[in-house]
Amino acid sequence: MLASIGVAEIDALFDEIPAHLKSGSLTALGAGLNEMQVARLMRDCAAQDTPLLNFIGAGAYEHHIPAAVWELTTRGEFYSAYTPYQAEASQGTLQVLYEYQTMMASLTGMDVSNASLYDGASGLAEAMLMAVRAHKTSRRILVPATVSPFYRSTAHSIVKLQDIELVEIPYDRTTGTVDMAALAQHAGSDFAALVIPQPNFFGALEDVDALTNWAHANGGLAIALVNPLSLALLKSAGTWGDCPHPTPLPGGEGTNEPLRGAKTFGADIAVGDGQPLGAPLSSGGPYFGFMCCKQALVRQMPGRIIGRTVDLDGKQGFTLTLQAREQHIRRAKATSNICSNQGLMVTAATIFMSLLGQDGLRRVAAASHQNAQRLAELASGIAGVSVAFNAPTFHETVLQLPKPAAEVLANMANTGILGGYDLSADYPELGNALLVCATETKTEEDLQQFVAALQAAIA
Amino acid sequence: MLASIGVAEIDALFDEIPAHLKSGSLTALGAGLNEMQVARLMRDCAAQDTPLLNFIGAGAYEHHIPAAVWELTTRGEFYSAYTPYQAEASQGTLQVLYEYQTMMASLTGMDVSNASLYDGASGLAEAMLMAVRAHKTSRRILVPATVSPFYRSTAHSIVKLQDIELVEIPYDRTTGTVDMAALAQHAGSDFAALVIPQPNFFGALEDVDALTNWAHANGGLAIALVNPLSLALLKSAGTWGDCPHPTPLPGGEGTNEPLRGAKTFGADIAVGDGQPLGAPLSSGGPYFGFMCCKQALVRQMPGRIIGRTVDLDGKQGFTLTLQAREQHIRRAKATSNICSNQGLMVTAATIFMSLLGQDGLRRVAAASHQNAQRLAELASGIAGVSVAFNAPTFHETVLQLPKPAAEVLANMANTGILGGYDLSADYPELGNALLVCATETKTEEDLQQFVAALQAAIA
Amino acid sequence: MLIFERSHPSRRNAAQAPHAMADVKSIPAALLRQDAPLLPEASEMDVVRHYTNLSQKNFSIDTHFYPLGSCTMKYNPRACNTLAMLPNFLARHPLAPAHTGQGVLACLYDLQEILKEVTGMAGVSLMPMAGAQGEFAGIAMIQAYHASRGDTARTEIIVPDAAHGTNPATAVMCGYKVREIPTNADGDVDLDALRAAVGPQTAGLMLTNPSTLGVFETHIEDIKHIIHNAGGLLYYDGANLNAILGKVKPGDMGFDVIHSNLHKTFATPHGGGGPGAGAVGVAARLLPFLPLPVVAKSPSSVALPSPTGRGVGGEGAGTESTAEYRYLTEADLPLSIGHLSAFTGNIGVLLRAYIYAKMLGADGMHRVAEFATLNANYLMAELQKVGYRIAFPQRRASHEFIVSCKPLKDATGISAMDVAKRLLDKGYHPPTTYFPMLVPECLLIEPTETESKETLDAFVAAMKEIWDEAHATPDLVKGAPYTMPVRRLDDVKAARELDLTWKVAQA
Amino acid sequence: MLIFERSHPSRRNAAQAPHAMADVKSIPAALLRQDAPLLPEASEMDVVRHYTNLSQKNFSIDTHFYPLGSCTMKYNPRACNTLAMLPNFLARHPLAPAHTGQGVLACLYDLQEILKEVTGMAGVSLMPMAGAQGEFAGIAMIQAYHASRGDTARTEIIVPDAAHGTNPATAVMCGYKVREIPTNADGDVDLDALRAAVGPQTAGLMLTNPSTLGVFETHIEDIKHIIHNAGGLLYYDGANLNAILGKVKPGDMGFDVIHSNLHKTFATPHGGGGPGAGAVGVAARLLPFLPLPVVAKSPSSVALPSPTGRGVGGEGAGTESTAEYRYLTEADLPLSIGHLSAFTGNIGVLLRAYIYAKMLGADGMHRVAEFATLNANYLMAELQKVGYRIAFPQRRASHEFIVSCKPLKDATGISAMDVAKRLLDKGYHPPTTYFPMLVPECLLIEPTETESKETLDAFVAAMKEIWDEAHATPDLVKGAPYTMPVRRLDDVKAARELDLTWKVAQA
Ligand SMILES: Cc1ncc(COP(=O)(O)O)c(C=O)c1O
Ligand SMILES: Cc1ncc(COP(=O)(O)O)c(C=O)c1O
Repeated sequence: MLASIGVAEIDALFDEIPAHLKSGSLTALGAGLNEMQVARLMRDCAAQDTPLLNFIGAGAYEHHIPAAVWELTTRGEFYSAYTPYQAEASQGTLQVLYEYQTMMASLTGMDVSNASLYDGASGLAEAMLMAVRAHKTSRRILVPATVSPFYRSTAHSIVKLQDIELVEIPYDRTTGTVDMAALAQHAGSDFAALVIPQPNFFGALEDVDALTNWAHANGGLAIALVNPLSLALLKSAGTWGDCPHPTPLPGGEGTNEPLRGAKTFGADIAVGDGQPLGAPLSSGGPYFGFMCCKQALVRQMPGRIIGRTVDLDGKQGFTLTLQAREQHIRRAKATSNICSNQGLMVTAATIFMSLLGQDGLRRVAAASHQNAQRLAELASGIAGVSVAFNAPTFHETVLQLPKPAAEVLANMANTGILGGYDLSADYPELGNALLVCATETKTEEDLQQFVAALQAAIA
Repeated sequence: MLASIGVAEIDALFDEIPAHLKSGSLTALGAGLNEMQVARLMRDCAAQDTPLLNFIGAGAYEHHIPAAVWELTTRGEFYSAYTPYQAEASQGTLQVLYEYQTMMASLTGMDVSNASLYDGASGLAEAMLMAVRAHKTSRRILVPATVSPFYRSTAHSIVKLQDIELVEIPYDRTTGTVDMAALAQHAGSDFAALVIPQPNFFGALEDVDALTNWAHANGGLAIALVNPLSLALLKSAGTWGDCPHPTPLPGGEGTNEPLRGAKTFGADIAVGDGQPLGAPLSSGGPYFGFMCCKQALVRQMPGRIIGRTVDLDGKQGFTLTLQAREQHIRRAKATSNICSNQGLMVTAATIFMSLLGQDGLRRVAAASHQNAQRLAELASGIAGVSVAFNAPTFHETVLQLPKPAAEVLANMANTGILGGYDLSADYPELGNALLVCATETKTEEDLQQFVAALQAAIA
Repeated sequence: MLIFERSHPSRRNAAQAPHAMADVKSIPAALLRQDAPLLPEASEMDVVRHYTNLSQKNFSIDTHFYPLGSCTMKYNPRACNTLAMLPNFLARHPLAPAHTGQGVLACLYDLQEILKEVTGMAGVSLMPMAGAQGEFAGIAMIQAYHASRGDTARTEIIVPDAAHGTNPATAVMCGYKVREIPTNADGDVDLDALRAAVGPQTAGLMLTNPSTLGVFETHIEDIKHIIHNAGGLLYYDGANLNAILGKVKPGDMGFDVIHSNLHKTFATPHGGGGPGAGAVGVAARLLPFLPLPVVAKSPSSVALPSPTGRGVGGEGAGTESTAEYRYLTEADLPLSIGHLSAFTGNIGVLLRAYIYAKMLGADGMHRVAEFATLNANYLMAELQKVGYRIAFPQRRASHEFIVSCKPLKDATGISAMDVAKRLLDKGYHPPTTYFPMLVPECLLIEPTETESKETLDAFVAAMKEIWDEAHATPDLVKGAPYTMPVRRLDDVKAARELDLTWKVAQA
Repeated sequence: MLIFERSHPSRRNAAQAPHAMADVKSIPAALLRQDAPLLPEASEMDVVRHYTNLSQKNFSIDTHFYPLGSCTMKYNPRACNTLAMLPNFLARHPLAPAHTGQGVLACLYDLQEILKEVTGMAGVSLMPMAGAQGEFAGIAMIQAYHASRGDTARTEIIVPDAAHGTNPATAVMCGYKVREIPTNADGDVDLDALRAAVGPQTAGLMLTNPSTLGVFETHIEDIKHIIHNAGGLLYYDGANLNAILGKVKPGDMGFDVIHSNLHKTFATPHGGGGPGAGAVGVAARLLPFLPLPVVAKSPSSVALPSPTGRGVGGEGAGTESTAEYRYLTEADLPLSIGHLSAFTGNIGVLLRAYIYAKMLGADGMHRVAEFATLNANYLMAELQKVGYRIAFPQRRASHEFIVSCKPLKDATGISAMDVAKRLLDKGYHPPTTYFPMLVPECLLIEPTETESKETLDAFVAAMKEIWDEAHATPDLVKGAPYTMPVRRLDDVKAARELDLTWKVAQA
């Protein structure tokens, strides 16, 4: 090979690098391990991390993932393919994504979906940027304190550099949902969008109809921040509220066409984290962000979008479309800088949703809800423990404890239980408050074990 | 569907079953579990079986299995296909098997290979039956006591019903290999074959040349019982000995043709367990038996065989061949009743051997050998412990202990170590003897841990 | 292209072996190999690509409808594979003491209990590694039973002509002579012939019910009486229980011994040829002869002698067992026919079957029988409407049924094999062809319970197309397949000019 | 056929959900969904078959040579996937206390150290979830750095015209204006233009080196001086480090901040679009601004305040941490640009990269660079011999190089796209087409280090065939592909008549 190139040795191929810049050996790195050695290393690491019985939710949810999901997803043909730039050689991936878009649009009740963003929190930031682009006159976003603090801080990191202001809306201490009176004070003010979490960070269910109507009545967009699994049970974002949007939506074409199921109500953008749809907890990722919106906003949407079309012979096929929104075409004027997304997680989610189907997803959501209800009921039977808020919840709830949650959690951890998420740092005003979650994975015995451990921990 | 059949209800389809024979419910069975429930059940079961640091061999060997082996083997297209009866729809499986046959024939130094038998022990039984068929005049098989007792008892269970006699040949107490003098006493007696284990059950290396020559000189076939991984390093069965077979081999055609590399020396049949080639230990199975033989014996071979041929267009293709040997064609006159074999394990083995290659397999064998040598050296440094035999060994060796092995093992198990296999029940004459094995998976630290535990256990 | 042709001399896959070559000096040179074995020298990527691409050349359940009669190609839930391959299950050595394997032993014990209930037998051993070995175990137990009673004159096993080839082959492996008896026009055993065949030489009868003709043997009780009255035992080839799960138990029909192919009825996949598991169940009088080992639970109804420390299954003496589950050994069952494998059979397959059985539960078992039967009868009815000749139209189909292409062949020249090959082009794996041999030009069709009506209807449509092609353009059908990796293969050449291994010189 | 078309109303996959429907009465009806979402109603088998068959419609590294420039489609050892998916890694909740995750945290810490060494930077955060987010983190840090010094007049980021589209897009997302500078005939940055462009408004320069033109920027030190002298910082788009691993470190070239696509250089697979990981490394002056969380080891050189208990990474106060590894939070790095994800980025991807890096070791890193470079230069030489026009024949190729099909198009009418599509028929994934935009009719070719000479030669042969076809039978090439699941697709229709979701009515 060297002869064909016309050099005597491999080193010659690096002769354009200034000699004094060349590095020596990578001293901090050891010798390479063979697979057997690295397997042992990783197994030893994993063995240290035996999972405890988990009651933490707070944005990442433990659900049963059918075995077929990852057995299929890690097939080399999905796993080791690139972004489907060459459509003819990527019909597998492209069709999966088109199916995914269909499922997500339907779950959220929106017209269209993109093919994923990084995660829910960064997806929320993208939704804010999109809302600002669409709204045109305001750079303020109203963000309830019931939105996950992790999401708020991430969104802040991302949007602040474009001079977007996030205005916090307080919550009602009785219900654990948005304080409507406090929100009302922003009526008439200039804002691009209101973020509406459902369920919210406390697991409480917001009055999404009222919030959506309020946003629209006051000239802003409604950004729904939803748990996709909950949507098997809960009203879809596209059907929230009943107030027609005050002005024709910006964003170009489509607004006057009679769209299929064109909505004059409902959230304008729906985002969230797709993790509950087949992504293992994995210490935090990879998950994926999903984003759906109304047809009129599609050209404002960031991320990849797959369209169905026909080939030379008129045969159905799938391809990346509306690429002119993206950085590799539009560069500095793109809707976002996103390029790689979380494709494989979306493949997993598509297979997950296909395996569960409408009925299965609904049953999982309902069982999760019921378990959380039961947990709250059992826990509040303990003297000194009560449920913090009175709004209806979905699969997660806040408990008031007679002791600092951190202490209680440390105690419970010693008996093999992850008791929940300590709210004291994010919501100091709540005192000793613990966010607990129980999904369909928990048995009655598990719940009893939780309650016994909690009781012991506060004794 | 019922209407098309012309019945009113499913029950009607069972109306040919005498009513009084119909069962009621399956009371001993519980209700079905969903996947989540069964996953939890199985994870809980598996969690009970945390593996200890293993130094047992005795016929099942812990080797590193490259991740790609089972990721590929469990691809649905391999995993959920049937036996390749429809060749055109099974070229994947068939080519894998043809490649496997090539690799095994080459490893063993034989002309041909079948596509697997159940395991090594039942494979040995099949080899005995084959030898008896080929030899025609004798139903006696000479079986050294250095052959695994598990294999001897299994072979006995299987061949005894056809009135085949297994004659035990004792071993030399110094070398741990076949007692040649004792064997010599069978010279001139009528026997169909001599089984030659390499390495033998003690890990000791037999004088395979002498044994093969002896068998041939005395009119019997030589059945090589080999560890396939060891063959990367050790003389292949097809090259054992140098004495031409005394009479033209029976078995029909081919004996007079100038075969490619036709051998006038070497074992006639090579069998063994393929487990070291990519099968996990799995409490005992599934593994697979392999069988290779000389060309002249191919029509006596049991099990499936794949051949290469051409299609209508002259294109290369693969197909099951010599099916007239098999039960589904020849029925009562078949070479064996075997039908399903261990196909998937063979797929794994083929991928395993491809990934390691000639060099890799050799390195693994050599490292295993070296670790076992080192273990013996370290262990015999302990006062009261010695190596039982003086023959060279391959990756396994017998230690003499000052205490009953069972006691020592129980003690070692308490410190997380499986110290080896207690020989006292199978070879009571050896006293406190322990069979220990160390493969390439063991580090120096592991060996030291073994030695420390052994020292503590005999103290 | 073969993997050997992708090989490049002295290419190494360094990740898969120790980096340093260890010292083997302690092995005498005379015992060492001189030549290099013919193994590929390829990178991991080349190997992965090669076998990924090869896999795509297969039809399989995960990709195609596969109505292969007598093979029960039903869908295997993926969880069975994933959960059976949990790392701890894979890592355990077969000779590790029982207390380190209570999890896996509990599963095996429970599986024995499930199979006892489903088959109606008194005891089960899971050890046989496939159906044929299950048959061997069963017939060997019959032999041991007669022998234990000194009843040594029984030298014959009776086998109906419709039987699977493993039955007569097994009888011979167990030292018996085979006496074949005919089938009547309804697909049942010819009772007169059976009566004529039995005698003091009869060790037993091997029967498949529902038979390989796809019908339920209606005179099963007469058969039982004939055999038992002659002093013989009744063997049930339960390779396929799909059609009767929860409906009728072999034990209730009077069978003394049964094997069941867990890789069929219990959905462990066939893996391109295996591994399987052929668990055997026995009536009480055969309990002492079960193959080893059997899993026991303590306290147990079986009187357990103290562990022996011998080989497989023995808890090392000294670790006086407090384990709840353990293997029974020769010491427990001295009359056992013995071990059939070096260790403990195909444990991994058994785990898959267990997981599947747990997912089914009692209700699920009933559903399997009902849908397997419904699908078979529906497909039979629909194919009859297309024009295909059903072998036993007067009978219910069990899980499978037979189409005879004899009339089609007479009319058009298109054989069962032609139909089969043409189905490949339509994206379907063909049914079993030319088995059972007594129905000419037969296709044995088993849709299984996991297929939907939509798939069955699409298959019928494909069969209709072929029917039409057979009449309109028979040469098209005879030339099939056209769309597979290869066209029809020259089997005669394959057998005449044996090419069983690749040789370097050919490269 | 879409999965929705395989759906059958009210078919249920009972194994995948609770058997009983739970009570949801406590949720007010007004909050409940009335309509059923459009999700498939199919059996597990139908789903498995559907997606197995779909997967076979993809080209991928595991099946095909995939020389997609700038994408580094090299082989990902399967162990990386298998080991990263060990059950304990998958089961851990992101908010579980640090002491329950010492295994995974140790891996992440070690990966940070490895990347520091490889890039020559002072600190690393693994958090960005892809290259573009790594760029965002990098430019945000540059912004924070200037802001922390009160240097607020810097409003521009300079980007060469050859840059990847994410670079200008990122600069805009960080609130900057983009100033583009041209490339000279050798593929290097035009230094005069750069000198003219810098000024007090310059926040920094984003550079890819080796550039997307496949050449090493020889004047890197001049560039560094120009930017640093102007008070700007130097950003390194290290999406692809393959060509320089162990050869030259971005830190030594004077870069202040770098992102690296672990899903390219560190071989975590691309998964049909992601997920990736875009770790960022920084010089000492940017350490305080690293995105959160960063993994720390105690005792550590970084002064660690006591854990805060806040959100991600905090060990719950009360469990006073004795853990060796923990996440640094806002309390530790108050000037951080903050979190970029809800939790901790794409941990699973990071584990794959870590496993890969451990397998490579120091030697392996060198080998990557050498073989990636050797393969690219060899392929460049061979394609030039066929007749293809190399964009920068006077330069060494780095890990990739550019062919311009302009002369071919002028001679035959065959465009880069035609060549690409025709390659599909020959079994090769085409190179990147029409990027970088400044070379007309370009093919950006990156063979990667994991391909063998045999594969490169076969690819050259295919390119030669296409060359000949372009001259002899150009229409054949223009009509390609012919052998794929679809022929060329109508992209214009796709964008004009948006069809982004399937609707029931179409069924
Ligand atoms: C009726 C019948 N009996 C026995 C067998 C043999 O089973 P196995 O292939 O598992 O040995 C089969 C399977 O082919 C069968 O269908
Ligand atoms: C040079 C370069 N920079 C940046 C990126 C963006 O990386 P990512 O797709 O991970 O966001 C890419 C990948 O396409 C690239 O090749």
